[in-house]
Amino acid sequence: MIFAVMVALLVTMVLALVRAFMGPGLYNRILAINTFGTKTVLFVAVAGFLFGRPEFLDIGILYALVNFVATVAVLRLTHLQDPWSGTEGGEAG
Amino acid sequence: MSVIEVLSGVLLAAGALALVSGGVGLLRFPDFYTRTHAASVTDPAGAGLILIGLLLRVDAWDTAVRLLIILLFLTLTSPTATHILAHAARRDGVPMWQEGDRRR
Amino acid sequence: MIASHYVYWTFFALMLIGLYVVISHGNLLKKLIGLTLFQVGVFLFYIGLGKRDGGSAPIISDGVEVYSHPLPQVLILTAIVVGVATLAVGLALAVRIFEAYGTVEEDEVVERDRADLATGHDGHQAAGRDSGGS
Amino acid sequence: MTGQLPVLQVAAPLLCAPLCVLLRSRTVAWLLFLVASLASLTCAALLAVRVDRSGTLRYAMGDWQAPYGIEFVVNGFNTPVLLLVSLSAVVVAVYSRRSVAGELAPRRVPLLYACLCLTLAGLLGLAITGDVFNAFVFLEISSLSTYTLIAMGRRRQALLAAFRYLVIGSVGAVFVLIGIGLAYAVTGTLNMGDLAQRVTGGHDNRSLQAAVVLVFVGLAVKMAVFPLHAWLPAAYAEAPSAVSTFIAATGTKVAIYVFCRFAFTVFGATLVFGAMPVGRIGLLLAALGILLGSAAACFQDDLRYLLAWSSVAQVGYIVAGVSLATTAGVSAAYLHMIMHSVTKAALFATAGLLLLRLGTVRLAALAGVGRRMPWTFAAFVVAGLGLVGVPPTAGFVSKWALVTALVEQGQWLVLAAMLSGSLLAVFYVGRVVEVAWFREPTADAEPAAAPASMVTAIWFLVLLSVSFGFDASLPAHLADAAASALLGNGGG
Amino acid sequence: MTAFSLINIVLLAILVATAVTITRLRALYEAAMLAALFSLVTACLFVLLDALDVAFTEAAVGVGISTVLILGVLALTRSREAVTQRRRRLPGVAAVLLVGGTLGYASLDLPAFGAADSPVHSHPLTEVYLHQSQEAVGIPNTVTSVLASYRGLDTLGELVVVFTAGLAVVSLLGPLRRRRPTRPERPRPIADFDLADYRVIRVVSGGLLPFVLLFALYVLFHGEYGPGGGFQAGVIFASGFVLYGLVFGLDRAQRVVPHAALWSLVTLGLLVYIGLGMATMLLGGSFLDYDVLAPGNPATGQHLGILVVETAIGITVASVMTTIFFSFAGRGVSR
Repeated sequence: MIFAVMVALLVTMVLALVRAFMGPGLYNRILAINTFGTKTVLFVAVAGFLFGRPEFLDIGILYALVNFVATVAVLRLTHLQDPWSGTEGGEAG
Repeated sequence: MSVIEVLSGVLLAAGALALVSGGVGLLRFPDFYTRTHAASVTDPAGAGLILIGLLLRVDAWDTAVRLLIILLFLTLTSPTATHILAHAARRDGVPMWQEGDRRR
Repeated sequence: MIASHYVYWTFFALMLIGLYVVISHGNLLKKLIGLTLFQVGVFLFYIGLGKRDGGSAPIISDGVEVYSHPLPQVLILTAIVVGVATLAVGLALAVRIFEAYGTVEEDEVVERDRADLATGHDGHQAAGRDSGGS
Repeated sequence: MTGQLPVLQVAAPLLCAPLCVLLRSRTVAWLLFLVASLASLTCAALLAVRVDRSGTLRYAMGDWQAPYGIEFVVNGFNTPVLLLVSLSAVVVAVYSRRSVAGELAPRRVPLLYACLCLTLAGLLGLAITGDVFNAFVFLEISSLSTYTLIAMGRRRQALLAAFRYLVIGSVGAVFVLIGIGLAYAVTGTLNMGDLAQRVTGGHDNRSLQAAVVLVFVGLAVKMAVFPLHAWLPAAYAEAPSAVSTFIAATGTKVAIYVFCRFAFTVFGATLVFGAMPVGRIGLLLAALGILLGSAAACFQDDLRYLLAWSSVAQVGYIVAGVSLATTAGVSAAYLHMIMHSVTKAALFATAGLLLLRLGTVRLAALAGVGRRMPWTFAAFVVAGLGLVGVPPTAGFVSKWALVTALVEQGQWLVLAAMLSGSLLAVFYVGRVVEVAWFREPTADAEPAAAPASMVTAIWFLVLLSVSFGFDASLPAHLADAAASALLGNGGG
Repeated sequence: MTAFSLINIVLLAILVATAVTITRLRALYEAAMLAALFSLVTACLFVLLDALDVAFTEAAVGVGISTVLILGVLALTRSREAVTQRRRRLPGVAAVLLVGGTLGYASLDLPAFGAADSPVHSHPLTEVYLHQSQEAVGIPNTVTSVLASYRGLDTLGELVVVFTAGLAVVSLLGPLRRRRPTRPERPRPIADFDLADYRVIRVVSGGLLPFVLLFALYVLFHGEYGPGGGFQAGVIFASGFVLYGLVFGLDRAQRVVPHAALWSLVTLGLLVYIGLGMATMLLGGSFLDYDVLAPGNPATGQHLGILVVETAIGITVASVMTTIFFSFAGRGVSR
């Protein structure tokens, strides 16, 4: 059962990855990457159970944290309009 | 097979389903806002189901606590992130899909 | 051969992708991103060396018999730190280069220096920019 | 406490670096750097004496015996390097007091001294360690602080020079890391002595051969061997004067030592120079480097770039000696390493003094300088003669040793390259002398006064170089001991 | 095919695909974000390869710190890459072919992946680090005991590298300067979009922050029993401050931790580490020999030494990372 969950996770990761590659634009990518981050948190949790050592879930907590920090940072730091091209940071990228 | 195990299996299966459907939604929905919807609904739901499913299989209390913390963390941060994301996208003028538009 | 070495080959491929970016791309920030990829490939290679089939994290616990090797992990912990330190210094330099030249493309920077040389300008940094020190 | 000398050698400058930052006073920071370098010099001298008397010294960090822990090894092969690095640091400490004050904003001065301490600690650690991964860590400490020091140069070109050096240097370091990883994969150990034992007999192991290639390519970047020298000229020429004096005297030299250490005592000469053509490739690259570096030096119109390109050529001389893999060759290489280090430090220091007094060192602006500041320029001429290799100077002694070693092996082509390199050196040094002594002064503004401390440091180096020219017994003894330690028992 | 190799192959494929996409993207914001994703996947792979401590660090550093720094620099500079010129490609291709050839050649004699009889696993080091360390050092996480005790000098070197980076960034970018009252307020880079205006994120981040700091402390002191340790704790601590700075603005973050105090902390950690080495020397041992800290009871001494070392690392890393972040962010404000 746990292995099936792992497969589902990997499939979802790949789907999110395709969205992250395709874009279009910044926001679709941020969304995909944020989703991907949640999946990695679950990945760590599920992998712990799958390989029989579930006691090291601290990593999952950390992933959840840095994922949030990274999303906040992306939003805070990319909202700046590019002084040269004027199109960056919007849908045009 | 005990009741707990069955319950855990059901929760895990439901969670896995939620995840995959969220992933498909993320890929197939036509514009940014609908994709946000797909992600924001299935992310915490799938994560919650899976984590609770795992929780039922744990016998050590400290592992259980960690699972709960992860769950708490995700339920707090995931919607927040989606919220500010959508907010920022709207301010930035990311276009919204209308019936008949090409997918973007 | 394939079954036992595909992991290493993938790590090598990652290194090469990073190396290509470092050498061929002219954008200073892209170069740094490439350097990171290059380093990550090496990190994975080391960790791969320490992995044992059916092994488990080298945190000793009752009932676990087979452990992966802790030494490569220790080395890579150090190397990751070195990597991020290099990245931080490189980024700081890129910011200063941007402030001094108005671009982070290597070719444009070189171009501007050449123009300076033609006009006899010495390239002294304006006093206001020189804002280091603690 | 004498048993602790090997670690004090590195710990002293390491301890002074944070103190420089913490105390924030320019004078205190300078004093700390001076104290750190004097302490290192004392340690190095005591270690050299002890090694000379009783052979190899080993120091196990944390009392974990090698190969389980990290060990420091002091032997004939690294005492010359330790002495060279710490002596250069002392001279630079004397030189830097006024030099730095003239070039940097006051608030950055303590940071510069902290970085100098770190560079010193990194180079000493690199020279003394007996563990391959620890060598990588020290390599990165010295490199990272060097990048920072170069970026402190007063022109904006310094930034790009530092950035390029950072990228190339990091790629080189990662190569070294991959090589170490491959060697680790086939031996399972990181201790140099243990590694040496485990690689014997494994000469046709392809992973090991690749490890040799990658480690040496990575080190070649740090040594600035042709064709991986591209970072060097701008890095040396754009750094603050005190910094370029220090790194010109030590940076590439320590990398060359590490190369020797890996080649002779880790991988072993039979693998590196027997089974693999490293020696032949080294000679070829050395010859090309000598010719190209010298030729490029002839076309520079900035004194510091000229000197930096000449450094590329001089690295070729040393590499040629090492690539012979004979006792005579390695000994000559060590000797040239010492002599060139002293000579080039004197030259860069003089260029720094000229820069301070004139505000520029473009050749055109140096017209008539020899007549206006005879003492400063006399130092340049004497050191320049050493660079060319004119008989009563240090450069002659070491070049003669190199020539003998080459003739012994019948390497006539490399010999030809070396002689033409020296002829080109006559030309580029002569060009500077011609401009400075035989042209009419153009600027009429009076040059700034020469600070006594800087002049002292320069003349100390110049006189040291001349005295080595008359009596080279001390450096020759050190070099011979190094060569026999490297080629003799393995020692690592 | 085992579960392990299936997961392994999928993750490797994701990594390669991401790396290729990063090289092709000319929009650097996007490239930086994909680099963060790359880092996350790498960290997952580290988990799979049993390197939990490394996964911890890679996630904290690669996603938490590197991404924030790269994005910060992108916000200051230009975000789009020029087209790579054709003449630049050749050296890259040549280098890739040469290095790739060497690596491929090397792989022919590499021991099989995961083999139990490879030189790495059969060397006596394995026995010493995995089993004898249980008596000599006495902590379950062997990575921590090797890191802090057997190879304590490497770790000191690593801390020095971090310190050097802090020094370099401050010397290049300077600390955040106080705004001069005479100068009119310049527009800040995020002029009309202050995340602090968003109540939700403010509340969530504010509520999260104490937990983040608590978590950092837990990671610091739990490093002997599970993944974690001084470096990881330091980075988590720093990312807490980064989050605070991002959400509530730099000025408030600077008021919480003034620059002078940060610098003192930076040097404090390093001095404690070197001082500990000196102390063990004065007590008659060699450098970083923790046995002498508790005469007659080496395991206690080792515990004590490792705890001091980890704390020192945590202090320096946290303060250096925070300083670096403030330096980059401050550049944006003062420009």
